[in-house]
Amino acid sequence: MITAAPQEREHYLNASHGLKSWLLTKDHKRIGLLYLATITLFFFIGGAFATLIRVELLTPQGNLVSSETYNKLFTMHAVSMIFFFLIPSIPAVLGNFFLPIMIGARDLAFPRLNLLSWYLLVIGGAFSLFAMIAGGVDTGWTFYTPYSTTYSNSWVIATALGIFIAGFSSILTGLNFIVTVHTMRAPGMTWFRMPLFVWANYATSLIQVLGTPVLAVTIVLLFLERVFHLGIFDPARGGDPVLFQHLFWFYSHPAVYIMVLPSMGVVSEIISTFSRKAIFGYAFVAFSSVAIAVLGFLVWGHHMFVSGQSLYAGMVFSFLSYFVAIPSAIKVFNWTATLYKGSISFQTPMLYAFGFIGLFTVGGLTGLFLAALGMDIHVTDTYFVVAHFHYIMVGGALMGYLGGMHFWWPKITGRMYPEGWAKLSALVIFLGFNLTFFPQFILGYLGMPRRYHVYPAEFQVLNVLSTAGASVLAVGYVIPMIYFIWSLRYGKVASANPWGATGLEWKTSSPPPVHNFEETPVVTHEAYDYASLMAEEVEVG
Amino acid sequence: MSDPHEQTHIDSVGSYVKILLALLVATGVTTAVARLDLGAFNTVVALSIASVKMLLVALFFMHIRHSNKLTKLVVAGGLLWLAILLLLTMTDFATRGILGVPGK
Amino acid sequence: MADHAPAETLALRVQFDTEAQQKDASTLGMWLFLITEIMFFGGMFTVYTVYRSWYPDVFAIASSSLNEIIGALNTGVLLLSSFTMVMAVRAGQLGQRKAILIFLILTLLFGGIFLGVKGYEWNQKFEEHHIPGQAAFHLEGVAPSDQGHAQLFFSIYFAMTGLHALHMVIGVGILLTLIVQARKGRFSASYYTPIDVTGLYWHFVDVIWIFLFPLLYLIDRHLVK
Amino acid sequence: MEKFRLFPVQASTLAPEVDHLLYFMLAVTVFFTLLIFGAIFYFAVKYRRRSENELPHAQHTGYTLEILWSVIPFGITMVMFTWGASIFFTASRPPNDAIQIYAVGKQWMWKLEHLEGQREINELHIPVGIPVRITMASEDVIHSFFVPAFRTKQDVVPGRYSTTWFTATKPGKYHLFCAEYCGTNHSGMVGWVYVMEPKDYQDWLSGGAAEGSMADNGKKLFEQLACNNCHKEDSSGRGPTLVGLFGKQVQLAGGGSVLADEAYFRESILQPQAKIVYGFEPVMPTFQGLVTEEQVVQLVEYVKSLGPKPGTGPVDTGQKPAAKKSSIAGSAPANR
Repeated sequence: MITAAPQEREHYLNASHGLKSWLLTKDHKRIGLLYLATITLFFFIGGAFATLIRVELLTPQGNLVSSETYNKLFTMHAVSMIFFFLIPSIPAVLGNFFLPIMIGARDLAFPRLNLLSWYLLVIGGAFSLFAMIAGGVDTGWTFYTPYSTTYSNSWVIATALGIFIAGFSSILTGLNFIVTVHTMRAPGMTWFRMPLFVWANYATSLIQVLGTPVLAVTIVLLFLERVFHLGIFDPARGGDPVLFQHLFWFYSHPAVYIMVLPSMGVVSEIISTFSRKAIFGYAFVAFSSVAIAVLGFLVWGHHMFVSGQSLYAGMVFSFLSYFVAIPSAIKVFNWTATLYKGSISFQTPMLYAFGFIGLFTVGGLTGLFLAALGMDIHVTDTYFVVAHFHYIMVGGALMGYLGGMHFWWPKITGRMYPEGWAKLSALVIFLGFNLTFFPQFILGYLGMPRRYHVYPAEFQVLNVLSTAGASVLAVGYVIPMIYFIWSLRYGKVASANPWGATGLEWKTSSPPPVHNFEETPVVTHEAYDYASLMAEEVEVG
Repeated sequence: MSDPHEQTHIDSVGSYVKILLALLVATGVTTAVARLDLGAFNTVVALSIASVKMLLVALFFMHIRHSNKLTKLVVAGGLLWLAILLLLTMTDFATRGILGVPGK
Repeated sequence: MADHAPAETLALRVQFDTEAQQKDASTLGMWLFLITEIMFFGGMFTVYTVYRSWYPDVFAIASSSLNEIIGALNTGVLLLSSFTMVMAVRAGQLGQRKAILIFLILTLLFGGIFLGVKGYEWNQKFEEHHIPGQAAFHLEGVAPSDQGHAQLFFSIYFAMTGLHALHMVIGVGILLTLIVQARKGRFSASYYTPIDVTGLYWHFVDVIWIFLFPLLYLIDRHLVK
Repeated sequence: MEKFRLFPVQASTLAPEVDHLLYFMLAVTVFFTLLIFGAIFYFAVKYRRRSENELPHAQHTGYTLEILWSVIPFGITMVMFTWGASIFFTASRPPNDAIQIYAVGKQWMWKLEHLEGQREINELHIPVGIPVRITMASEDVIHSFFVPAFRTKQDVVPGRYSTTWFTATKPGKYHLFCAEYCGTNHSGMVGWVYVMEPKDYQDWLSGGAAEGSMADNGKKLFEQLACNNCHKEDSSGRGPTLVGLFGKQVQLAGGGSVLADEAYFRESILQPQAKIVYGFEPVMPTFQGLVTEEQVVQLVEYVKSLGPKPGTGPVDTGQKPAAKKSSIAGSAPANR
């Protein structure tokens, strides 16, 4: 554009101004930022609940809050973190922002639908927040019947409705991504030239589209039973509470992969960029994402080994569960192999990627314990499970999210974050995380049940360790919050490609223009082709 | 990507009327057959007729027979996932109590 | 928005390069949405399968308390509405604006009749005290201790037909908007995607009913004289 | 406070088995964690970027490596599956000579009852070295019977019986937890399992103030509720005789048969029409809401005490009582 003023280039952030230009935007990048604001809010709400939980567990007597309050705390911690932070986190923020750019599109296929999904998340969040403020909900995020339908006196319906609505947000995001990937790729962007982040988000979207509706109908049935006494899971009428668990876990097990698959995509981008080398076995890593998405639907019964499902079903689900280990192992080994003979630099995103691989390895391997029937009898519903899924969801998903935020922050805002502080906080988070959750593996094997407000005194030492770790972790999360905001104004101005990365998002300016590219890019190279990238740079200067 | 020229297959009114008649007849047949005692085959017949009706609606009214491979794949995938939900849930319910111990 | 963006039309939104690309995207989007609907109803089909396999005798008696003739006729009405819907799509393909309007209105009409009949049937259930969760619930021919199982049948009946009807109501709402747009002459042979994808939705809701009818009204009713 | 420990006490025959599997899985976990951490660390240092313009050679030859690191982990996981499944199988099948104890979970306590009639709340006394089988019911929501020292856990689902069993190997006092979240005082639904020498256990049994054995109490209930009006000792009653019924296959009206176990007895008391014995009318009223789960287990125990006495009763000895009429509308086969 010749008309662009020389001092300030027009980009998506300054193209229009005012609240309305944000609340009615159809630009996927701005919607991504709206999501960022929303989920950050819920992250800190969920974090506040976590803090109270950990402080309460410092002493075994349960003398800070009442049992009723404690039960609400862990329920609302999970609801905020799972449905309003982790599930939307990477897809709705980073995916929204970068998926169209990475395939060379001007926007998602359905920009209005995209805005609608953000509004749905906000409305769903408002319902859940209302429930929290009005008095909270105490069913556990699993909403097991008949407790949730008949016995709980808390705000079950408002919370469930919030999750139901947020579920549609998730479905629409997934649908939008799938259609976009199928129909909007730039010329030359073949399936096997797509960045692995796009593959991972595509696989995630499949889960969102295929799984979330089952959660939705489960919530509807819960609603009908609680409000209209339809009694579909009511044992007094010959109904089966275990059937509720089947329907619930049909979604909620794959939901774990909604959280962690996009993180794996982020890690693939980071590992490749900072070792300046194509991901080892690109096709394997791409297909392993889809394989995880598919196999993830066949294993839900491993949450129910002692629930009263049949022994035969237990065997089937245990057997199938081990198949998920294969694509997960492939990813971890292939990332590691990518480092071999690479050119490795240690910027913050890479530190998060290393953290992810390490913690996901521990989380994944302890998952094998839980999939083993005889072992699961002992450790299910104990702190072993709590530790395991935090290693996957916080150690894995959240590490990937933070890594991605650092990786793409220059592109999103046009500013660099302060590298020194960022490295420090990455280290603090890694150490704090392990100190918080590693003791919980031991607690769990010793037999401390989860969701216990009052616990036997012999478990106190490990709980104190865990709480100490949590306070370190909390500091680790606050530091990035501060320096990210600081960098918006004072950060160094970022170049178009500060990391020397290959994706299309680095070929456009930072921050990108409204329609992402000045002209539609034509893709001529495979993904992660550093040789031709460097050749181009030499040509340019 | 599909080519815009091969996109619109316009079926004749006659073909739609035929499909409608077939659907109405099938509805009548399935209602009548429900009165006969065919043992376990009542369920089989009822569901088979329903499946045929579904196919007619999907292939003709929803134009799947003119659709691209991707659409067909999407539909097949949806049905496959429904089957996963039903079959794996039934592995539990069909095998309750196989050990002869209450609750196993 | 950016001033250099090309002028946007309904048939070609700014994010697309060609009209064909946009049509592909809309169609694929609708099909994916229908997949989510399959899974949504799938949850209820699962519930139905489990309980029917547990309590076949009670379910047979409960099934037979529904009037299958009304059910069959109503199925016919719905099939007719699918036919008029596909005719509206055909009129769209040919760009016959008047025919589009007429067939959309007919579809709306048949949809309305279906819902009316459904409402009548539900009302019958209320009069017969076949409402689960009510103290007065009683199903003739079922032992007192098995009334709970009969309640399960009617819970499933109301949940499934209720959610199906809700989808119909949403469909009726969409049809109304389409009719308003059709009156304004918004559609033509080059732009009728909204009619096309609404058609997909409408037929899908029809397909769900095609299964609900035998599952709820027909199976095993011969066992009960 | 007890001394700090990393592993829980082993106090049942199952505990060492689960722990051995744990050691194996720990070894695998430690090996792979070190392998990955080690490789990352080694590569990261060795191949650190030395100049801004260096360009590593990307190469990927064949799929040997991927196949290798798919197949080997899969092999290891199959060992885990088989091992875990075999323990699970043992843990699911109580031995026939096990002592029977009943448990009822309700918000928020465990009520336990021994055959001899001793009742306990949040305490369970059992003998060492003898298998104990616990049949469990819930009065309200889902609970879970969890004894970490025994490595056993079983959810107790309302509306049906659940079973767990163990053989304690070491006298002592062990935690009993409710492991499935059950409401406000979930963490207060805890108790102790006292494992005693068999002799001490016998003393304890005879020491308490039991008001008759479970079967005796069940018999009283049986008479109070007038069950004996129809279920007589011979086959003259309106209902089938219950003598010698336990453990038999019962022929059902409408075809098929069912094993007469605790779950069947419970169902027949609460939902008598669910399974009609071949040759009888569906005339029994339901006792749902009239009896608590605790009373049901007493009735069940009474019926069980009527013992298997082969050759009597309407059970599968081939002789059927004189046909009275088929029961469910037209679906039972004609009998003559």
